Amino acid sequence: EDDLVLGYMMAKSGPYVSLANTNEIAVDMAVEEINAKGGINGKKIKVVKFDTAGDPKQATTALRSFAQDAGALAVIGPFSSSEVRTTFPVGEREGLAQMSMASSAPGLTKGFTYGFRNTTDEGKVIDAVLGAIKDKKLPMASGAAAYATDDVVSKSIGTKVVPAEFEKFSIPLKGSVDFQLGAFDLSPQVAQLKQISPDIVGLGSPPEGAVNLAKELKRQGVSTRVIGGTTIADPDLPKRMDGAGENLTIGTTFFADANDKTKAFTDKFATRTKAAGLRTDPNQMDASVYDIVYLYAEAMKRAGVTGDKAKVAAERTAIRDQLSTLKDYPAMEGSISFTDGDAVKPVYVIEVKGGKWTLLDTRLPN
Amino acid sequence: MALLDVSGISVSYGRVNALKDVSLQVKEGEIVTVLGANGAGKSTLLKAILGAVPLKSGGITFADRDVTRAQPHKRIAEGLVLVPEGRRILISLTVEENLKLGAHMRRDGTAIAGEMDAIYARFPNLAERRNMLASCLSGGEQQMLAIGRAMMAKPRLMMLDEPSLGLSPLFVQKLFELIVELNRDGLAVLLVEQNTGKALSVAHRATVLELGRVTMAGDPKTLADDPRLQAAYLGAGEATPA
Amino acid sequence: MRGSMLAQQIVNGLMLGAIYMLMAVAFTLAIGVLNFLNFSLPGLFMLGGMVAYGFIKFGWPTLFAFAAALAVAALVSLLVERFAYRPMQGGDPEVPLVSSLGFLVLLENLMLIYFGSDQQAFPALVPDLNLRLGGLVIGIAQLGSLALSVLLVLWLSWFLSSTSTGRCIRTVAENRDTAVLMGIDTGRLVPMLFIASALLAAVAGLLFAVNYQQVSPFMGEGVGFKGVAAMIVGGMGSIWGAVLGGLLIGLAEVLSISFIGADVVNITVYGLLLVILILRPQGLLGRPATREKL
Amino acid sequence: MSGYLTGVLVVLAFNVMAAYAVYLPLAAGQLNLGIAGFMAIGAYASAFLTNEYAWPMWAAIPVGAGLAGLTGLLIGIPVLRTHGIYLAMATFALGQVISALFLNLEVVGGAAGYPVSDYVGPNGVFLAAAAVVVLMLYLSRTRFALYLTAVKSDPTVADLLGVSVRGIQVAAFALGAAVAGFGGAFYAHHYNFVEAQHFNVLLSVFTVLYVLFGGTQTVWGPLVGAAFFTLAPELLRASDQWRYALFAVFIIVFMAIRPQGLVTTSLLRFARRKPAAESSEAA
Amino acid sequence: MMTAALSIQGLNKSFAGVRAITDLSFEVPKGVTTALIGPNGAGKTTVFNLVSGVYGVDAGTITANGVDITHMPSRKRISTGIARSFQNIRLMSHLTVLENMLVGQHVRNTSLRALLTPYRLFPNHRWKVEARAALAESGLEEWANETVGALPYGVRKRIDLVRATLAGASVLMLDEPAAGLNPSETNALRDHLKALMAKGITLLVVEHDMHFVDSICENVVVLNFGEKIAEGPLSQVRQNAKVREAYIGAEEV
Ligand SMILES: Nc1ncnc2c1ncn2[C@@H]1O[C@H](COP(=O)(O)OP(=O)(O)OP(=O)(O)O)[C@@H](O)[C@H]1O
Ligand SMILES: Nc1ncnc2c1ncn2[C@@H]1O[C@H](COP(=O)(O)OP(=O)(O)OP(=O)(O)O)[C@@H](O)[C@H]1O
Ligand SMILES: CC(C)C[C@H](N)C(=O)O
Ligand SMILES: [Mg+2]
Ligand SMILES: [Mg+2]
Repeated sequence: EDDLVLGYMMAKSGPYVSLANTNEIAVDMAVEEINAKGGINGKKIKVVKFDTAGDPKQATTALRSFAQDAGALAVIGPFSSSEVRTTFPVGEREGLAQMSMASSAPGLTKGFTYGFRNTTDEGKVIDAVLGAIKDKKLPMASGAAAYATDDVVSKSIGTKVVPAEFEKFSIPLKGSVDFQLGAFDLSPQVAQLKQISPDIVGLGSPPEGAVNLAKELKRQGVSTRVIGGTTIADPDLPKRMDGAGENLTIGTTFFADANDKTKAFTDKFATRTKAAGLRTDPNQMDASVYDIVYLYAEAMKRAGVTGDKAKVAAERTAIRDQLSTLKDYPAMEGSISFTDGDAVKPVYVIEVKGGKWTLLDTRLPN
Repeated sequence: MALLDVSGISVSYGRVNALKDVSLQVKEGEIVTVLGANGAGKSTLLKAILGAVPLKSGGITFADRDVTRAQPHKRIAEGLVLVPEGRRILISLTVEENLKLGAHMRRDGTAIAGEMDAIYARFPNLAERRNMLASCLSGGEQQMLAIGRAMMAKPRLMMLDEPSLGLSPLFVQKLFELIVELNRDGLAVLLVEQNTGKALSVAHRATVLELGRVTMAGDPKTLADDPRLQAAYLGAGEATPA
Repeated sequence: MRGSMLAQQIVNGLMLGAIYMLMAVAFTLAIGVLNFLNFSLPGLFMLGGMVAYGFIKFGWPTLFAFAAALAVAALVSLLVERFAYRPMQGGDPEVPLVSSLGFLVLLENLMLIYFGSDQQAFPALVPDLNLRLGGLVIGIAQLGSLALSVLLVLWLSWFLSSTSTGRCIRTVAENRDTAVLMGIDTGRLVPMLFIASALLAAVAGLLFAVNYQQVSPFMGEGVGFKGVAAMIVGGMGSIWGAVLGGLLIGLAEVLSISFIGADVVNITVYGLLLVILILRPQGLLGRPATREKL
Repeated sequence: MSGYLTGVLVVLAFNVMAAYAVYLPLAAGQLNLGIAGFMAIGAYASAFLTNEYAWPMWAAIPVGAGLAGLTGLLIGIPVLRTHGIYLAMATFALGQVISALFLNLEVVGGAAGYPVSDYVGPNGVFLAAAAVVVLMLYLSRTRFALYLTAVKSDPTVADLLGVSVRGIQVAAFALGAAVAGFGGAFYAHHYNFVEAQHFNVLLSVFTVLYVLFGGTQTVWGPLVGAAFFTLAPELLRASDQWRYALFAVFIIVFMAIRPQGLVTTSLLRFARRKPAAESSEAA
Repeated sequence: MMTAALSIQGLNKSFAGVRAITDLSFEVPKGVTTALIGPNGAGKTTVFNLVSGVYGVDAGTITANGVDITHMPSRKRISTGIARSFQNIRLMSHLTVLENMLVGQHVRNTSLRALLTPYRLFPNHRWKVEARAALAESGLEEWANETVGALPYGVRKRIDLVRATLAGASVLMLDEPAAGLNPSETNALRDHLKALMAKGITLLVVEHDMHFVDSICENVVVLNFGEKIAEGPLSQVRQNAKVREAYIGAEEV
């Protein structure tokens, strides 16, 4: 009789809508697939949804409501790093697991036993990108960093990850420029980059910054290879750069054309989103959130949860315990394991060629 | 036909009925004075004639035209002008700009400069301060400016709301001489005054307002002797709180 | 830093300043004349860019799309006048701010619903819109906006100080009730002003879209706030102050980015504003408030 | 109480504290558009003390509030020389500068934000908000509140009557800053995380928005405004992406009909006259 | 010798180069109701503004009740016992009439404790009782709880006066108190001022209504173009040719 309740924090309004508004379809897809195959331990999965608008305060409200009102066994989300920072402490106190689909700031899960992320640390992603460039023998004699200063993830990429990785690959870091998240005019930064003229620019920024930087580089006639992590893994990015940004190289945890599984997901996703009048190419968060449902399903199966309201606290903990030891689960994105709450999974290094994303290399963990 | 014909107008501010069924006429070339205690509704009457407060009922014609529903700027374009209570000069404009503002409806641009000089000649205080901000003027100087500004509009009917307020005795005399002179040149005047004696002495006709109602009207000479006029001032002619 | 780069940075700063300057003039019209801190202006700026983008995407010829964007902004501004400004007369001066901000939120959210929160690529009008002088790269659109802004400003300051309509506008600015008693048709004049400031903001938005080839529902906020800062730095109500302020803010921003880093932009730009306000509360070209006469 | 309701009420409590921080100077005619900066000071300072020096919360929170108030006092003295819109912009700039400083202050995490170890539960937050409301109710009954309005109404005459206009203004500003810091300190310890980006312009501006919406004529306005702004979007949850657009339309229409805000002196007087035709001056 | 209530010596003031007050000296002895008269723009209000500190003086000294207030901040001057009313009525329009009175009492009531006493909780707090009594004396009690915004001119004028008296000052400067009042109101005002005089309050009055001046003032100072042109009892000053020419005109006496 009891359903297995999962809470789901959506970011359907607020700053992340365009990245997050298709996530719900991916979640529904996964849940329907699992339920159609008989559910978990004979029980159906039921998802309770809450729109947080990307706001940390609303996210804690959501979590409280999942924990205290909905009797959720685990929680999908929250979306962004800021939300994670406020909901993970609440989840820890409530004894309720959460798994974020987009937050990629370094070290967010540290100190939390109920906090998980199905995302890859940007350090590992950039490492994979540079590895691929080296393997392909592309020019990498000198480098510079460019990053948004007022965003957690971007700034740590620009100030920590990129310098460390450049050093590891013995690329001299010849300078760095920064900009504000909302900056539209990157001409002063590009004027500086023009003087440095590096082979590689390590970029820490959301997609908007990447687009603006690419356009300004083109305007001022600077040619260099911009590299980045999952923060700019937007399937529409080449289109949005409108002719600029050739050679932009990034790492992502999802690439639609990677294998049959991903292609099948992409096709099914496209039919559903088309019907809803939304973007048809799944992005990395769509893929991640789809797999989160499967990861929870696996953990619930292994923990033998029943959805019995009387046992909810124990079952929540059991799910957490199963997740933290999960190894090599064959998910759609690839094989997923958890270390310290963060997912370890393949990174696809992709490059803009002729205004399209093309696969440069696939890097498996280790 | 009268130049201004106010027939049975009523005005209220929320629950306060400021004017009740007030009628009044001003003929071409006439000086009409409106007397009444504080709060009787005199200022309200003038504003209603100008169209700055909405009527609850009644009608107004000016220069043979029904202006009951016309906007203030339309009425002013027809030749109506008000020297408002408390002068209302524009303190962020210079003296000269205030005067020019008075003429903003007029199309006969060339005549304006000459008239401005005439006004400066009449009010030398203003001439000396023509490029100063009007905020610097003394109370009386501001009153002069307000009258000068109204003259710049070249009106057919000038309404003055307590123009002698704050003026020196000498200047009050000059003011009334000015009113008579302008009237002689054909200007009709509707004058609200606390200075009852002076007002009655220049007016052709007078109307007394009490608590928003016309209680007396007629020839100023007879009114001046009417014991009821005294009563209107010495009695409890005040509004009570709503 | 090499000289050529400094020159480039100064050019960059002036170009950025031109956008702020137009916004600052739009704000100055609203505040200096109507005493209304019109927070819908950043929204109208955004409309200028977004609506043009929408119509271009719809297949309209560019110029039609531009005209349509300006018309939409003007119409919306009339709504702002009707609902945010007119009913508030005589109340506390802060109140219209609320409703105008309401308009900003409304416009942003309507665009958000229609276009999504992403920044969209505004099509380039001509393949390469840049002058290249030696090592310097100068955007033609930016140069144009600088020139256009200066012309607009020249005309506006003449208009306000020397025409009868300008005087009437200043009368309304000082006291709307008195303006009515003076026979000024406020019902016509005030909406005209709203249209004028809306057009300035929307033109700024269009120029922004053309210059930076991007639009988004939130593009007005950053520029809008800097525009207000520029207006204040220059001196509120002073049109030349808005010009000076816009250019100063643009330069301060670009130079602090290139000499120190983007993380200090807000500190330098708003710090500059704060320091100026403390040292010279009326702004650089503003008139000091005189102690009122009793 | 359901978890959902708790979450919403906690947000309400923070909004109420912010609202009164804006209200105090506004009652004296000063628009403070930088309230978020003072909240940030309270939040970071108290978090720093509990995190790095292991201060107990009950000591760190008042110190955070005090520091915000002190900043308000020191900055208020020069900034309050400006008036009207200039003052609004000066406080706006101040808010921007403060939050930019924290964004770059690496000892408190810089852009990465600052996790806070100690936790204060919902009841603590409710208590804090209640304390602020009680303080405001008390103040509204004193001459201090009377002078706030007098200074707003006519500073020149208030000065000539012997009222220290600057003193009152600075006190209102600094007290408002302290209240903001107090709220901020609780914020840090309730959500266990502070980031400078949260204390942005929009927070300041929206707070002003709901204070004006509630009405500044009486001490109840900010409370009602904060409640409305917190609860209405929750009620509109069903309308999905339209919720903020609908909300904005509502604000515009409402303010057009009732520019004085929701709660006004005459409204209270009216309400009071009904039960007892008593003195109507207290409001 | 008794110190004067107000003493002005060698006062000078110009605005942007225009002289408004030139070498003005006069005294208001205690208990001697004095009028300051002169044509429009002569500088009467400016004298008030200089005494109350709205403007700083260019030269000269101002002494109130023996205290040199020339350079005292405007806020502090009222505590030397000198209060004023305003030519253009200045009431705090957001406050009720009673609250305006309470602000008027401030100078007698400046302690922190007074500031933070929740007087509103006590319907019969002594300051409120006093203010109500003062309003009642001028027949204003019915307006006590109205906001002053749209009250009739005559009422506002009286409120302004009562507020000035509540500061408990020994010298009151009144700027055109009878302007805009009708004859009956002017009579009431006269009675009110006489009552104040009986309490030992010294009045300095600017007024254009000569009958009114005649009925209460013992001494008259006449200004023209910022200079004193005559001083003495009104009956005497009236005969002065300069005064007649500049100010009174061929007035029917
Ligand atoms: N804007 C307003 N709102 C509410 N009541 C008003 C308003 N203006 C005037 N009143 C009221 O209307 C009545 C008439 O006022 P009005 O100003 O017309 O009187 P008046 O005869 O001009 O008086 P005074 O001699 O004092 O100038 C008064 O009771 C006044 O309080
Ligand atoms: N703040 C100021 N700036 C410039 N000039 C001023 C200022 N205040 C007063 N004046 C000038 O000083 C002169 C005296 O003004 P004041 O107001 O004292 O006159 P007054 O004697 O009170 O006249 P009235 O009887 O008309 O009120 C006037 O010419 C006025 O223009
Ligand atoms: C959607 C992204 C901007 C989210 C970001 N990666 C974060 O950690 O918050
Ligand atoms: Mg009147
Ligand atoms: Mg005077």
